[in-house]
Amino acid sequence: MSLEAAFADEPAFVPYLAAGDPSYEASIEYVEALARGGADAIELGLPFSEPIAEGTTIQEAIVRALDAGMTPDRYLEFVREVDVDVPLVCMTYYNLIYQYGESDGPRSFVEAAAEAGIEGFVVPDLPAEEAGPLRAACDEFGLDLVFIVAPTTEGDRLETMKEQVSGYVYVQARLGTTGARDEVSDYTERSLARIADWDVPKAVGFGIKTGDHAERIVRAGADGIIVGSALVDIVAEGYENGDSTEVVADRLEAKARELKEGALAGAPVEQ
Amino acid sequence: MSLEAAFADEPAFVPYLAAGDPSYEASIEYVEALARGGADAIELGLPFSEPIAEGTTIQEAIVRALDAGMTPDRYLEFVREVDVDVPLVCMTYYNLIYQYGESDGPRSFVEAAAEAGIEGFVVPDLPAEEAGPLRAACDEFGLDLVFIVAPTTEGDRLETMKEQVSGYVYVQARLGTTGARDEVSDYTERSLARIADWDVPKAVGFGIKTGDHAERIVRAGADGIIVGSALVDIVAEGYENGDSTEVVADRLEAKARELKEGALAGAPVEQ
Amino acid sequence: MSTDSKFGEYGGQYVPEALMPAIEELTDAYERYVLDNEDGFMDEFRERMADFGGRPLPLQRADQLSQRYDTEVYLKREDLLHGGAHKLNNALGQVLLAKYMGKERIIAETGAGQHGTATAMAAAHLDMPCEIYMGETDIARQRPNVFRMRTNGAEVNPVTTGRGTLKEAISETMRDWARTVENTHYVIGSVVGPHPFPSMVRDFQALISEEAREQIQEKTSDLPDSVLACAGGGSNTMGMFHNFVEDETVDLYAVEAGGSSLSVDEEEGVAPNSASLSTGEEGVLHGARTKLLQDSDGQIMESHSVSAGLDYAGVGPELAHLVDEGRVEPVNVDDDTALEAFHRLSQDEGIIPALETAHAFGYLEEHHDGLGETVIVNVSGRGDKDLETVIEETGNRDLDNAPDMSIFREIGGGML
Amino acid sequence: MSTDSKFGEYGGQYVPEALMPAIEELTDAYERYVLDNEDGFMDEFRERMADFGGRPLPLQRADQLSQRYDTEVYLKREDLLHGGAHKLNNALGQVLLAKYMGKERIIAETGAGQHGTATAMAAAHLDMPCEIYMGETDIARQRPNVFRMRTNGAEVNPVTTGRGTLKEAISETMRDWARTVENTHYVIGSVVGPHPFPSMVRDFQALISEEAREQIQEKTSDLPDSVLACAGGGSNTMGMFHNFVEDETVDLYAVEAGGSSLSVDEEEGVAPNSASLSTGEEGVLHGARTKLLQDSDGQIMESHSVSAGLDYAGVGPELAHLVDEGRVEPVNVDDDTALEAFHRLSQDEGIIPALETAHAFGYLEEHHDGLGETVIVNVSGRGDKDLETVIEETGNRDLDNAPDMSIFREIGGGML
Ligand SMILES: Cc1ncc(COP(=O)(O)O)c(C=O)c1O
Ligand SMILES: Cc1ncc(COP(=O)(O)O)c(C=O)c1O
Repeated sequence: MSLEAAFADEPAFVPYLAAGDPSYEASIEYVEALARGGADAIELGLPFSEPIAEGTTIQEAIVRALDAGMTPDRYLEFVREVDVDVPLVCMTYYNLIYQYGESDGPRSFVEAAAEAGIEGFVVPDLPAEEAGPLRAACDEFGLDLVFIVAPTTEGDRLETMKEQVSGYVYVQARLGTTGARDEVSDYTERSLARIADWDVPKAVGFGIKTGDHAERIVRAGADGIIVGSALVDIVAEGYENGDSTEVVADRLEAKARELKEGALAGAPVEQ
Repeated sequence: MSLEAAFADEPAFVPYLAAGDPSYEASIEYVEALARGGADAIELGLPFSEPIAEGTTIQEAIVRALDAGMTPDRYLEFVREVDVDVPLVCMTYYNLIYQYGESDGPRSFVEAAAEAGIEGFVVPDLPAEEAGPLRAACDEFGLDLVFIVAPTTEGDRLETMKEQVSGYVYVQARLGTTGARDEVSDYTERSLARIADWDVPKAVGFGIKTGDHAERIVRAGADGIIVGSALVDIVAEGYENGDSTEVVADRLEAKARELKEGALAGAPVEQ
Repeated sequence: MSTDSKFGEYGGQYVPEALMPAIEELTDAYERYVLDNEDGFMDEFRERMADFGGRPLPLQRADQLSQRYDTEVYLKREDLLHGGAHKLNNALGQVLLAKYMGKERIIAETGAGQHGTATAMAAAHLDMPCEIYMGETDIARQRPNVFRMRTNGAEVNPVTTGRGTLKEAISETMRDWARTVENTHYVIGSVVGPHPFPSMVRDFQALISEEAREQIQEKTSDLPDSVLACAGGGSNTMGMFHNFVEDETVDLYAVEAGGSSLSVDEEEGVAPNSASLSTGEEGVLHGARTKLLQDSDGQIMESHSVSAGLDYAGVGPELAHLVDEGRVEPVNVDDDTALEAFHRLSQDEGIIPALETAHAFGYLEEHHDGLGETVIVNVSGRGDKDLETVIEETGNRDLDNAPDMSIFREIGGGML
Repeated sequence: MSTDSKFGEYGGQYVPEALMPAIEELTDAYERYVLDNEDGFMDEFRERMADFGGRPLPLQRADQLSQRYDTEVYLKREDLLHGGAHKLNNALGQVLLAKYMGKERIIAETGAGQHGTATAMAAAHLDMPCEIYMGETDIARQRPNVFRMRTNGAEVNPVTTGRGTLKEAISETMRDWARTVENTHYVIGSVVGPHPFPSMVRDFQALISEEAREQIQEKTSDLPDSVLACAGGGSNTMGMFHNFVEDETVDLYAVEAGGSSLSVDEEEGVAPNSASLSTGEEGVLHGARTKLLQDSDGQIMESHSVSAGLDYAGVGPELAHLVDEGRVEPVNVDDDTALEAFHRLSQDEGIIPALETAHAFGYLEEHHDGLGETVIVNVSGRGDKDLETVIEETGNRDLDNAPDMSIFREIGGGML
């Protein structure tokens, strides 16, 4: 299924987890639980040692995954092994993509990712202006390249992104890095208005924590919601309390269901 | 007895102790023991808080005396009380002499010292050039003013001292501050030669420790010897070991005898 | 983004989208105020660097070293700058720029604490609220600098994520900035990060070589044969090199921290050195493409050096480019050589250098024969901050010229 | 001895006979080299103070303080001198003079360690063996400065007699000098001691006011109304005042340490202050007649101040004379006021002053109304050395403007 298709019928729920957090095996279970809970696509983080765009929650997930031995090659193995039938988006930082394989440049990794079953990329430290080589590799191997639109993105920069984006656009609902917040920002509507004419689905992320948030975001016009920290919190808590993988997986599935249902509840009533 | 008379018949032995070290009472005993041991005059230190001209040994004696409550007034009491029939020379620093009494200047203290029985002064931080007021006060009350001639004192400065000195001249046998040394310096003879024409007795000090030293110094031409640190060492040792005042007094007396006999042995054979 | 943001293939603006507007606003401000001296910005900057910072700083002939090496050795005395290192050139420039931009708040990261103290001083001087992010581990290791920052009225925010060192502090500062770009300026500490930082920091630091180039001509009627500077991020380095880059007869040496060894432990992701120019590979870190210490996957390695200020896995993109062009020679000396050089400069010249700086003098000791007749070494900072480290590290080694500190062990007090 | 050795009734040469030849030799050298610039001595001194020391140093307008007091406040930035205080002006001058005199060895006393570090730096710079006497108690209290001296290659001789503080260290240094006058020069640390020291140290320190007088006229086209400097021994004070003494419209304020109280404990021989100009009486100490803290017998009192560098029972004889003449106003502020001023300057101006220096700013805070329109304050030194003391002393008090350091208590490390 293509990325865009994941948004086709109804508001999409796109969860994020860091692959390998807190261990390779548990993480496989967690990702599968999200799919069971109703994920329409999954952003699967490939941990980088300097995650400058992440909030504390996801940063710590990345440290756990790295400490447990996650590497780009293990990640690809993970992608091949995980048993879900929704598209997987690789979320990582540019240096890992750039360094992979024998020759510098993104092509090797994109090829390997495509082979493993990745459908697209989100690269938070790669602005559209620097994205040429990655866009080309994605085109070559039929992958999507998602960009993040911030509340502050304007003018020429919006244009550059619009030209390059595919799959969906990641709309950052508020200023700051990732991290669950209790309030859904006013920025959402305004942000969506600025990209109303883009012909890709609009997924809104940053700070969505509950089904209620999800509902309000969708009601504000989003085609889907992206949720990271609220899920990573569950993984972290389970890890700290020594809960079993099954218990944590169940919690994730339940949270996923809540969020998906929230998104559905926000969907415009068919007229 | 005048100071000069102390040197008249034979080589004089002039010991030094800090008054009040380590206590008022013990110190009285010690000074008397020195007299019994053959002292011809005694330099009695009035402790000052900043004894810049002293070596470590005498500096520490001064600290002990100050800690035990010695003051200029107590010192004068000490002088009145101590039972010796040799002249006492007050050795102290200028600030104490200067500050004493109601009005600034040395006159008050010289008057009080004369009344108490002091015969003269040695003031190591008062060069002859600054000594005018003290010299005048000493003249007024009939006291002597001793100056120290260093191995490095030369030319005009020697002349200035020669004009002002009375009682005896304190010949510093080597460079440095006070302190007992094992070797008797070669400077002695040269120093004595430089002041051969002075009409006061020449007492040599600094570093004399044994009867043998004393003998050699007198043989080199001295009219007397001044011994401080070697005696203060005995007081310090007794203090540290907790020896009784009597025991320490006996040791001082014995040491005094050794030094006096050494001095006598060095005397030119009557021809 | 204009092509000016790149140095060959290096540089660029690899930052989260949320920061791009801030970066663009800053680029605009950089071009107007710094490059075009709008509103007399650069005049005010220079004036404050004179009155508050103490510039110009001397170029001093090092009498003892000149004799030792039979070479004319000149010292550019950045150790005399207010705060004790070249760091203030940059910190004051950026805080002043923030003021011109109408920002109301300053944030910065710090590792060893030198950049944090310089920023805190500049912010106090210009009456700007200031928060410094610093890893918890670094706070424990660099307490005097923490106290200096607090004393200057800055908040010091302990960063408890990860290993609690510089990397985490940078991430945390970027995170703050991403939340607060509208009223806040992030004062980055070296010629690193996304454009315009590398160019802008270089321009502020270029006062060093602007002065030095004039001074050496006054003193010797000639240009030097070689110029040496230590390189961590590379800000004192670019500051010292900038005005000599066009002088092709002048050899430029960037002296990195060779640490305990140039080899790396891929397994642990640890490089026992910080020699990114000498041994690193191209990659993207903290907003820029540059030379990095990374493993074969592209994960950033932990770097190591006896000198905290050189202990960084990246380096300024312009330096990386100048090295590729053959204009700058990347060299390095190990911890022992740096410590020996620290003691040598202290004893022979009466200047206690920062441990960072000592690396440049270590290279001078080992290679003075090949440096020509006249050499300038940048004394990037003073070593008061390093005394504790030096005593400890000297105690663990068998150095020829280390002073004996053992008697002070017996006399009470905390530092040994 | 010429009448030049006196300032009114103050000054003179009250030293043991063994030192008189050294004092005479020094007087001769002072007259020839310093006063008459024989062999270009003063030219070399000025050149080294520029290249090695970093002179001239700025006269900076203090923007925040000027606003606070509605007064033009200018700072003479001696804190930027190499070593971190005005002390190097004197130390370098004397070590250089020793070299001209053919001496082969330098000795000095130090209390807080500032003069010792300056002397050690100057001696290393001029390649002279150097020994510093320092009381055992002071060694334990001032370890960073001890390490700086050792790092510069100086021997540090612990003095174990008495209470192991400055007084004993001075005595011990004089004792060394009396033994070694022929090849050794004693670098005294302030405008104290026998002639020619007070005049000579003043002349070396007078670079401060030589520059400041020109600078203030450049900046304001006028002379200042008031000049403030802290006073311990009085060397930064005389250095700051000297070139203004003839300018009768300029008021000169010597700010002493009021400590915890101006009253004294005669019984214990302790003055809880160091205000010898304000409260002391005439007497003779360490070779000169001057104003002293002494009991009614003439025994010297232990002085006290939160600032180690002001903690001295005497003061330079020339200052004592200028006070008697009415030319210099002796004032003082207490420990609390000085600590508050320390924090104020750090937070408002981004300059962490020495605690000694902070006293001058304490007076400015309390009396700015009476100081006229333009005031110069001498920033005699930087406060890095004082951080530990300040944290401790601030912790014991309830000051309005002290930064909260408590969170760092929880994060490991030794300094709290
Ligand atoms: C004195 C000194 N020199 C050099 C450096 C290294 O930084 P850069 O390479 O940016 O000059 C530092 C960093 O803290 C420093 O404090
Ligand atoms: C910074 C500073 N200021 C002032 C003083 C006081 O000395 P003086 O009165 O001689 O200037 C000292 C002494 O250590 C000092 O370090």
